[in-house]
Amino acid sequence: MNLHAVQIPFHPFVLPFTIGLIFLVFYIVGKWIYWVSQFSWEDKKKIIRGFFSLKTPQAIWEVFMESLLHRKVFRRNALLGYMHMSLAFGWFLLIVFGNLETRFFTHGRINPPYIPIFFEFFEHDLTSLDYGRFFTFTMDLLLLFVLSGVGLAYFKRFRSKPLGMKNTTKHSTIDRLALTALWLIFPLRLLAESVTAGLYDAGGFITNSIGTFMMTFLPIQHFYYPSWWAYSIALGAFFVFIPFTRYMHIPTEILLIFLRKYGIVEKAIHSTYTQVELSSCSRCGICIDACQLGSDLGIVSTQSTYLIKSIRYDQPTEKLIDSCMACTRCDQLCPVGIDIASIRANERKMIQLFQENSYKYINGYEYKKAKVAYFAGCMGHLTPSVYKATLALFKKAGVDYNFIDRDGSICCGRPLQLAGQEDAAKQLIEKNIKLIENCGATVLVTSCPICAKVFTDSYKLKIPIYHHSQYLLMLAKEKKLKFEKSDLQITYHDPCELGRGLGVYDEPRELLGMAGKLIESANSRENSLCCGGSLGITNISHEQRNTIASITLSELAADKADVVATACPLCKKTFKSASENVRIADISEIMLDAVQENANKIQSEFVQEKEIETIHN
Amino acid sequence: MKVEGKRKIWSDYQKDIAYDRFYYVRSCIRQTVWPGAENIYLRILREVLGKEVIESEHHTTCTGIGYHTEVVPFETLQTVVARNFALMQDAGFENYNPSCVTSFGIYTEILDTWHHFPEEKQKTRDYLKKATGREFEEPKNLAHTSDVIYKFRNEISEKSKYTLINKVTGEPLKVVDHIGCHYAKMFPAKGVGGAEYPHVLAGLVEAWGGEVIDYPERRHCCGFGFRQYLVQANRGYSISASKKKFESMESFKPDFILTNCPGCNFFMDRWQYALAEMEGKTYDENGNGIPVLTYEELAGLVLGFDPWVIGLQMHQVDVEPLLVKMGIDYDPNQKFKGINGKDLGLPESPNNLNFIK
Amino acid sequence: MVNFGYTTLPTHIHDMDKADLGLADSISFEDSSFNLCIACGSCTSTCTAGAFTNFSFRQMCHQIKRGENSQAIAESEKCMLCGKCTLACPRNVNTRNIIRLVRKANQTI
Amino acid sequence: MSKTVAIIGGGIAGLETSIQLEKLGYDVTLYEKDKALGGHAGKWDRLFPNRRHATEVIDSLTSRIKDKVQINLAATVNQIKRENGSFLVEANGKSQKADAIVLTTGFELFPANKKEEYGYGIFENVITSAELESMFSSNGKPLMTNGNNPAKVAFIHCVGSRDEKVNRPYCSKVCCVTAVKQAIEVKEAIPTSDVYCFYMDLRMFGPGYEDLYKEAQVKGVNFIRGRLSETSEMEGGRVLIKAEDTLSSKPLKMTVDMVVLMVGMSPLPSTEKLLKDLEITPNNDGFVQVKDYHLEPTHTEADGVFVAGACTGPNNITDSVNAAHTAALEVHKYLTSE
Repeated sequence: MNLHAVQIPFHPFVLPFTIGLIFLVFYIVGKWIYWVSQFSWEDKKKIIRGFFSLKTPQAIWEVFMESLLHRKVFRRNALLGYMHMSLAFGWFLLIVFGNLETRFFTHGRINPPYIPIFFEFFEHDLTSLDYGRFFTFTMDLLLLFVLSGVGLAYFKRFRSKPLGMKNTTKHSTIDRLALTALWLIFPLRLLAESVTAGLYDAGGFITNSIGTFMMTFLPIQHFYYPSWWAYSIALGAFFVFIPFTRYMHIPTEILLIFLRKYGIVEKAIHSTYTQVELSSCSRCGICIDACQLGSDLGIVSTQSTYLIKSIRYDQPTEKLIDSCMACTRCDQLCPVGIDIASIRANERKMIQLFQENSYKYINGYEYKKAKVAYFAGCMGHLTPSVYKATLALFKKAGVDYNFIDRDGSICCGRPLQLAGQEDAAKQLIEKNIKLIENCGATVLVTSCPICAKVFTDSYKLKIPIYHHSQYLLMLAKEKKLKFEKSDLQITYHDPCELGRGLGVYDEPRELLGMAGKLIESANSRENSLCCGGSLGITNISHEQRNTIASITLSELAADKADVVATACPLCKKTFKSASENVRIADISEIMLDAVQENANKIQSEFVQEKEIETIHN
Repeated sequence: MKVEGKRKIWSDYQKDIAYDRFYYVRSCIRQTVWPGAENIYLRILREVLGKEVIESEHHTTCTGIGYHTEVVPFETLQTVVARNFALMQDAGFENYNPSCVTSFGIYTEILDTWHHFPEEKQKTRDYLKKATGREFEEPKNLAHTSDVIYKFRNEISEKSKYTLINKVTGEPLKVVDHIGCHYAKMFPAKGVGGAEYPHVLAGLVEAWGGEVIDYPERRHCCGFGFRQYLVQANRGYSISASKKKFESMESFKPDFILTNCPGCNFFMDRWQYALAEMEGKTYDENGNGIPVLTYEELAGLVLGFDPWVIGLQMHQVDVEPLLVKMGIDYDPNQKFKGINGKDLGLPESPNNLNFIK
Repeated sequence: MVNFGYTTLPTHIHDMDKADLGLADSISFEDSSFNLCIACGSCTSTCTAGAFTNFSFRQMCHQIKRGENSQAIAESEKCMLCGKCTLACPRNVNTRNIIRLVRKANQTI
Repeated sequence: MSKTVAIIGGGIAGLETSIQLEKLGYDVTLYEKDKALGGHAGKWDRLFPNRRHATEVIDSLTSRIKDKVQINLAATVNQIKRENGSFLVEANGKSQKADAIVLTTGFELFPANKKEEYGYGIFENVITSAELESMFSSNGKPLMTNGNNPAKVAFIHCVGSRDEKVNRPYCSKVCCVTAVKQAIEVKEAIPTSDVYCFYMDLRMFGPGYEDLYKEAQVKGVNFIRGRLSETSEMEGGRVLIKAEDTLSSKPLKMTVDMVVLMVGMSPLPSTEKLLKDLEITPNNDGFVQVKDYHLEPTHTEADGVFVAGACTGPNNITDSVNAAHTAALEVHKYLTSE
């Protein structure tokens, strides 16, 4: 072949690839234009403003780090990260180098896309050219890199554990077909190039040696055209499959990264952004392992990836929507950064079960007047030891407080929100705002993270809102409370609503550090496990909740802590119901035991329990 | 249904019923509402069975309704009853035979009181003596008129002209019985067959070829209940009680209701009319209502007496459909003619209950 | 219809032959903990809504079991789904789920 | 040489078994972890249904024990080993041989603080039925922490019984009648007091129990059908309690001076260890599994190990005494058949 010829070479076998590529490019460009056009005016302005700012290069960097290198997956498991990286980044490099190589050998000519892809077909022997050995070596090395990833992917199908995954996603037929096409691409490329290299004694260190070796016992001249055809067909087929399969995530994720950088977020109902997110899910299955319903209860068909898939293609079932504890662990771990929690919450809003005026009966009720308002909440009334200890500490610190819902409160609305009952929740929120505003407080403290979450996110109160762990820490820092540190070994359990929900991780730890020695469990902070008592789910039984609680507790207490500290009445009740042997105490109870000058000692339940045990032994 | 179980109970509750020489005492309600029934009872005893039966024009009410509505004191009641006993003694009879179930209950109650509290009897003797100068003795035998019919049910059967068999289908007629509360509920031993499974009417139906239907609300009160009925505002309670019975028997499609208490007969009959007018509902399929018969009327029909002589035209629920089923020959034109053939005039026609002119 | 100055009384009886137990059956199929109630009343006494109204979860369940569905559904609306009752129940009845099932029944009616 | 039987636990069942085995001519070693014999009954003031003093029963039992019974007080049995067809019982570091074992370890009272919302250990005047008994023993009447007579007392049935939230799904059987007995006693000790029983079902299964219930009604004890859901402390240490009055279908709240929690019977944790040694699995409720509930109620799965009393599940004194007789006889049959 004359590389300097003006006429561009052609062979019919390139057609499947070329057609597939043209289809894909048109589809993606069309889809992107459609999506962007569908955004609200507000969001469009954000996109335009963001485009001409530093956010664009930042987004490009993120695309490189996440879409190509898969940094987040690496963090989860090195082998899994390598698998993703070798496939994505390796393929990317193959394309880049292929193009460079072609441009180099055609002296800068602009070639149709099939030329760099099938360059070895059109130019059999590069080794004789200048730098030919360098290019063939590099291309073979890159191919090996990709193939190692493909090999790992094969392996993962059979044994996923070494790659850090207990469960893998169950895929649909079309996904399996696309996967097969993808898995065939690189082995077929290897075959085609090796056959060519064997026949012409060309190619790099791998293709040449495989080709030469095959020649010794195979009539490889008959494989020549079929292998290139097969390679082209595999590529073309894969491209055509992309829009209809999970592999749509490859192009969409790039768009998603840009949109996210420009500040676009999930709305109160599904939006175009949701569409982009749905298509960005690669169904990698990391959310499946993150989910305790799967790991603890063996429910492995309702995780976020399945919900996303179901929303993308059809109507999700009630079971699919409802089966989630709303702990948001998967949210934290999603390598694509999809706002799964909001998508599920919006999905739950589709059925409003309560009427406009469901709670009109709440009328003329008042909370007590207070400067520092303490709010126990519904659950808090079932754990008197928590509010008693908290209030005892307030008293010691000289806080001018009042227990505003001592005679009972109305629900904060969060449980309804978690069940998707937004309209009903709004009614309660409005009523509660008035009740709280009427008590004239300057600070609102609650010991229930569920209440704290909704107070912070939805109440728009003009006064600061604290969880009692935060407020007690402030009192300690102001030297109003002094604690005596003992050698009590404490593990702290992050309640979902307080930790991932409100980002309060440090204050409870700092506070507990004043009372004893803090031991971190294997899953803490963002990765902390749910206690199982979640109000986000209704369709599991008490026994199932107990199972989750026992597993979470056993992990928490695995380091032989003396006590498991929690900061949520619901967590406390759930743990206590699940286990009789592990000591569970609210942070306030532990702090009360550690408080100095505790002359008028009000015994917390925690102390009681110890004493009772001594009597019984 | 375990019939042997019922027979066992029936055999436990067999009462002594006089054979002859009855001193008949009228019922306030029956003589007012169903005068033909009283008449036919006396005729059956005298003409068909050849019994000696007399009555006194001097006897009075037992004052049972007044007593049960707490208008008449117990002492007065006892004295009035004692006077009626004295009249029987004057006539030289010993077998007291009241036609009213309320009265039967009153007499039974008083005799039982005197048995347990002889001082009450003595007191009553004094009162009666003081008031009327009369002396009295307790009757030797106290039997309700339905008891008497029960006793002679087989004789009646032998002399009968008709049976309780549907002439068209050949099937036995389905009969629901209703026993007056005061017949045996207060003193089960004084009723034939006791209070739970009374046999006094069931025995007649069986003997004359019919089939007794054991419907769930069989023991339920007809709704008379004295105080509930007498005050208009309370009548809702009364009619609701009857309604409950009708609803309970409806699905069995009974051919007629058989009663032994004049009050019950009245309410079972009239409330069907009232319910039809108030709610548009009848408890048979054709809008006729379910005919309600007393035991004397039924005995009269079986023996071949003319329905209009028995006084069946006094019923609110027309009995003609039943007469057809039994194959009784009757003259529709005679329905509203008096004994002497004089036209009595047509009653007002109800809106919802079928009325056969 | 004629007015005689009195009326028949409404029946005050659970007629289980005529009762519509469809809702009860469907709830116990979806969540069998519905059947475990021992009528202790813990749920009602701890109920946040119960402090303001006559709402009684126990009674609501009982009404459904007797086929008084419309009353039960109307009652269920008062629930705030706060979940206190779930913690109080000695028989582990999945109370919040049952409320949701009852509310869903309301949607389909 | 006469044979030796080790009896673990010196409560009603342990004492009665000792007496019977001694009469049958055996040497008996009785282990009691407390400093006194009598078990829970020994700490009780008076017994249902006839309200005789518990000491009468305990004294009668202890007086019938003769010198062939070696009594070890404050002796916690740590281990039981099998050795050549007999047993080695180790208590307080000392091992003794036994040819047969009778487990009469009894129960523990349900730790009421596990039912946190009832406020035991948190609120001053929330006490258990056992604490009320000791108040009767020492003062002859209940007293609030401030020394006053309670004017209003609420008895809460089924605390740690029939409650899956605390893993005690079973009925403890004796608390109903105990509550009724104590309610009468409170009424008698403080005639002006108002006494309320919060129950779910009243299970009056024994002779004289229903009479006791009726007596309580006659004496003006109030019965409310509903289970306590939560408590709060009010001024002066009074306690606000909430329940549903299920018979009128309304929530009910009431401020009382004293709440008495009728704690149920729970399996004793230290028994579990012994069961492991003897390779006996506990039953679903955590008590000792007997070999045949109907026909061999004092046998266990393990050869030579017998059982009597409340370690097999909630029992009253009569049950325990009956079981003790049976167990003694079964031990005798076992030891003579060898």
